[in-house]
Amino acid sequence: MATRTLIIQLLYLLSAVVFILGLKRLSSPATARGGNALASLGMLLAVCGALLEPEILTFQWLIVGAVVGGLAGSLMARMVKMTAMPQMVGVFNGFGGAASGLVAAAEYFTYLRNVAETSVPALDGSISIMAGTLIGAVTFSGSMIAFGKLQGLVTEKAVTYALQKTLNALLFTGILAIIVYLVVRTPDLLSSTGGVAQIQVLYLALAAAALLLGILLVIPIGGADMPVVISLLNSYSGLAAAAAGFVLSNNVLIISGALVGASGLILTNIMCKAMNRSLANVVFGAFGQTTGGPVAGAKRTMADVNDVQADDVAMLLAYAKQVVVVPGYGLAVAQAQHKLRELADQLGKRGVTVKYAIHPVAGRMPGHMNVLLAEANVPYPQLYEIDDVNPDMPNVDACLVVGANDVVNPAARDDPNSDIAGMPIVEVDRAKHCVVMKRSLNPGFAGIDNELFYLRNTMMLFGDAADSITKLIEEVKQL
Amino acid sequence: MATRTLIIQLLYLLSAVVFILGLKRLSSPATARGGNALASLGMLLAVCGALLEPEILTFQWLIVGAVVGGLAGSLMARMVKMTAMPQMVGVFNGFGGAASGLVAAAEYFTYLRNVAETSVPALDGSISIMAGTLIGAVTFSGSMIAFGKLQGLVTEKAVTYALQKTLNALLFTGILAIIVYLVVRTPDLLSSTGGVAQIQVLYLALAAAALLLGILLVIPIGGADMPVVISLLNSYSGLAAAAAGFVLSNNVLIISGALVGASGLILTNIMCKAMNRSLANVVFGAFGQTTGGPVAGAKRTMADVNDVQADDVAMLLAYAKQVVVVPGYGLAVAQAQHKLRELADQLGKRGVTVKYAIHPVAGRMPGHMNVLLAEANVPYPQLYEIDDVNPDMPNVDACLVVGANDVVNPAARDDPNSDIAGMPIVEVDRAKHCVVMKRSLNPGFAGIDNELFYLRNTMMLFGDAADSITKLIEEVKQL
Amino acid sequence: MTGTILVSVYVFVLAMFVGFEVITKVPPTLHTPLMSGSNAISGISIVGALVIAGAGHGTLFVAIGVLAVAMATINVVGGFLVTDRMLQMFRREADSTE
Amino acid sequence: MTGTILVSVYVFVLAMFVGFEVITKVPPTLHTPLMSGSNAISGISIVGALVIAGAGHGTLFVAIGVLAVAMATINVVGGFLVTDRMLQMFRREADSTE
Ligand SMILES: NC(=O)c1ccc[n+]([C@@H]2O[C@H](COP(=O)([O-])OP(=O)(O)OC[C@H]3O[C@@H](n4cnc5c(N)ncnc54)[C@H](OP(=O)(O)O)[C@@H]3O)[C@@H](O)[C@H]2O)c1
Ligand SMILES: NC(=O)c1ccc[n+]([C@@H]2O[C@H](COP(=O)([O-])OP(=O)(O)OC[C@H]3O[C@@H](n4cnc5c(N)ncnc54)[C@H](OP(=O)(O)O)[C@@H]3O)[C@@H](O)[C@H]2O)c1
Repeated sequence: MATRTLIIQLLYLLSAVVFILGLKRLSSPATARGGNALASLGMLLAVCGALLEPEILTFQWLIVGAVVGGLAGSLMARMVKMTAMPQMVGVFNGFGGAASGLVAAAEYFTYLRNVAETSVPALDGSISIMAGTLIGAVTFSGSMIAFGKLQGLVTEKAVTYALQKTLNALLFTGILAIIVYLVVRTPDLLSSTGGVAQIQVLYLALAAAALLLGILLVIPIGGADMPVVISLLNSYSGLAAAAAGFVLSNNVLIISGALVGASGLILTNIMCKAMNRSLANVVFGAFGQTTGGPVAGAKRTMADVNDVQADDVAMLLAYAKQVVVVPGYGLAVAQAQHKLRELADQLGKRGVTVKYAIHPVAGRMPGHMNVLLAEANVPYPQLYEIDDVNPDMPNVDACLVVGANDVVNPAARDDPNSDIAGMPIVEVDRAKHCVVMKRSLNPGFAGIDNELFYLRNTMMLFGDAADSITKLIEEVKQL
Repeated sequence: MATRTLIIQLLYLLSAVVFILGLKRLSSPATARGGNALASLGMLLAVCGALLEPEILTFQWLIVGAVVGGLAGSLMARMVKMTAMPQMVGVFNGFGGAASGLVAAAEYFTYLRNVAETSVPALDGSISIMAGTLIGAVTFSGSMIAFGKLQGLVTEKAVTYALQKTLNALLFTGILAIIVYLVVRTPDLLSSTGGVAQIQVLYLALAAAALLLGILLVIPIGGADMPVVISLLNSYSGLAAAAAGFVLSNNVLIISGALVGASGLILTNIMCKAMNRSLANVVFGAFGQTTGGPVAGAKRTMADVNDVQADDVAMLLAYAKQVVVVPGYGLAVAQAQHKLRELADQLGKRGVTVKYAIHPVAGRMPGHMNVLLAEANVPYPQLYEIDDVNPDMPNVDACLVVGANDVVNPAARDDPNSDIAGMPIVEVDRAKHCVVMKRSLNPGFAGIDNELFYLRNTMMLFGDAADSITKLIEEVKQL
Repeated sequence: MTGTILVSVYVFVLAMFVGFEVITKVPPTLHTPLMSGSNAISGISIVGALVIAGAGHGTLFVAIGVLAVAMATINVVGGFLVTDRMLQMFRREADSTE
Repeated sequence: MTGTILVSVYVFVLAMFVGFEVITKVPPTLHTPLMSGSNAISGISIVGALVIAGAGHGTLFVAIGVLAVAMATINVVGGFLVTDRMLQMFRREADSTE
């Protein structure tokens, strides 16, 4: 084997190893950044390997593509706000899937083109191509819809219509039919006149159908479930890459694809667990198609809530022994993490023990709150998981709910008919006092009303979290 | 590809997967047994795959081999006493290595034989063969010596002589020389007359040299380090299997070989850490070549020890609040684990809290004591690691050292010049009282004297652990 | 062909195991970075894309190739940068506690 | 040939990773069973041995093969049985605490 091929192969092997080592380092915050750097190094190695491939004759075009992509990518990465992280991942995701799909397509056309020289590919060869096309296309269109939903370009509601599942099922069967037909009949078709044309048409039909399927699969899923969908699509994009690897029988593609596939599946799983929903239920449940959702009792109004001002809250907090802060998506929207930390510091100075209770699905991505608070340099030891805080809630003097809603909704615990029934929550209602900061009584992502706001020991501090917290800091300083 | 080959390949793939799943289940005592069963299922699958291989023409011979081996293996497994576990593993190990080596050899001879038809193998092909031969042979002879040492057939002492390392180095270089020569020159030799004969001679020389190397490498290692050596050889036997896999380019061999290689390396590492020695020091340190070892101060005699009877000890234990039992190799020798548990139960009945302190290298294999006590149905929660018991030693009324010696030797902590300096110990000398049960003042495996026996708050209860404990039980019952 | 496919299956299965083992060790704190980081890795298809774009099999293929390269690059570059941006915070955090 | 070797290297490396990840999770309590269990697995070379013993390439090879099969089988059968014997105790233990 030519030394060149050997070098290429070794570069690929090395890059695969580096990817794994990089992911291993992601398991501790201290080493995580290095791990990410390592992973990108792995990517660099793989690219070098690819550039050495003898098939490459002209570089100008791929340079064009790389430059364009590089610029676009870095711009997007710099621009994106932390709150928009899920969409961003969604977009990148879709592009990755598309790329894999295109690779498969190109391979197929190359094969059809120089079918004269090449021998008919073995069954499984073309199977991998079809698989790559299918997964790639679904990942792309699905991710784009997910992006649209999170960005508000497409309705966040779960769009449902009659026979929806039936339609999807039919579409899917159609796709399978085309694949089988193509895989089995290709050899004969090639030898028949106009066969190639027919094949191309069929293949394009396949691609189109796959794109449509992606759209139809994601459209009926409610906005609240998007993060799950995105992480599922993430694992798909990995599988798409792996499929491309099968097509090119290129191990580095297979390995990294599998790694991504695995990580996506695990994360999806974790999210579903945290929401106490099955993946099937997330994907087919058309959860959150109703905006309001069943409200316990008659519709409540502002009149029923105990609406307080910053000074009252400041008083309560300043003289509390133990305060538990429950951050939610609202904190991210208000970008109030730094202020929040400042408030906590103030309270700390006054001898108040401040704990942060981090709900696994608070925010819009797993670990979303951790990222936010880390950004504000909140020391680790102050972050607690639900199970660590819930038990001695009754001894907590005040819970400070900052832009969280669903994750503190007692309905999840009490109302078996609730959309989020069974989802573990931070039981702030069991604390001595509970202060909820949000701008209105509007529901959260799950789109259901929250009993908590109307409880006797709950105080509502309305307004943007950032403003409210600023006020609180002032007030506390006064005392 | 023939469906038959496909089936074989799938069987192999499946078996590899099953091996991994089996090992995963070994990570919890509850699932461990199932894991072992699963692993053996994996082996069965692999064997089925092998039996389907088209090369196999006659079954009678391999049946003979399998039956003989099966009987021998099951007999050995049933006979072996728990104390002899290390040597047993050593023997099995050696056989495994030998088998891999023989496979490589057979492949080489087959190749030489029908060299007429076959093309000259690529460089790396023969490299894998040589590697397989080398590792296999070293594993075999090394394991046998290790077995001999632990069984007392070969002196347990570290046999050292002038220029030892030089000799080994020379031998190793010689082996490498032969390998290189064979790999590079084979093609030409084959075309020259009598070349084949020459090759065979060289190859046999290689094998012989490798066997010798294995012996010379293990001979200079003291008995106390044998378990480490065995686990190292264990990982070698894995690598040997992997090498054979490279030769046959058979993935299941490669995978399972790699798994074993990894596990062996990890265990070796753990043991070395627990003894606070580097692997290099274990392999080349010729540790324990002296029987006595440096004795702190003048040689002490029976006169200096506080030699007590069972009744005194029974009294002490029965009225203690907290007792920490420190089992050691002696417990295994005396097979007193069941009696020990009975004693603990008796004390428990009297309201004494009994904890077992398990030193990582107590006994002769990692986890040796855990196995023993598990055999006696000692409940898990009663087993503690060193770091859990050492801190509040001063509050412990009585430490009961049952056949342990090195792992409770204060020299490891106090005497920087001691052979075992720096090895973590159970600090029984810091307890209010300490009872040591052994048959004499003889040193333990490390072969060094133990200050502990002469301390004021230490009582020596001489005699076989089983007998002493029986007495203790009687006495305690009396009270 | 089938031979290589079979081997590919081995590689895939093993890589899946590695993935599961490694990823399950990642704490919730790092799940978002993990998500975007692994997402960046899925841009590995750039390897295939580059070859196609460079092979110059004619306009159609170059077009497909360039498109693929561009998209994959966005995924890779964007993914790693975003992840780094997130982890930077953690990093600072880690230092400040060290 | 080199191609297959390269693939073998991939498989080997990945398997090594899997091994390290999986084994490091095994608690000290189970190290002895792990040692003898993995030892039994190393008897996998029985696969190669069987083929040689069955190929009937003449006495020499049959002899080598049979010897190899016998030794490998001892390793496998013995290893798994011993491990099971040890784990039986744990098992009983587990039950009694359940
Ligand atoms: N984390 C994940 O991985 C993940 C994945 C999938 C789904 N989800 C879903 O996302 C939701 C997360 O729950 P959550 O409690 O964190 O968030 P949430 O239930 O979506 O509630 C966020 C609340 O923040 C308030 N808010 C928005 N902007 C604000 C601002 N500038 N200042 C103050 N308040 C503001 C909103 O009320 P106002 O409009 O009245 O201000 C809203 O009710 C759950 O339903 C979860 O299932 C999360
Ligand atoms: N566990 C591992 O993985 C491992 C690996 C490598 C090395 N090692 C080494 O093995 C040693 C283990 O330390 P250890 O304290 O457990 O054992 P030890 O230091 O070898 O001492 C065992 C003691 O038990 C006594 N004994 C023997 N038979 C007895 C019987 N029937 N009744 C009562 N006592 C009996 C012996 O004294 P008498 O002869 O006076 O009775 C001996 O001093 C360490 O040196 C360690 O480094 C362990």
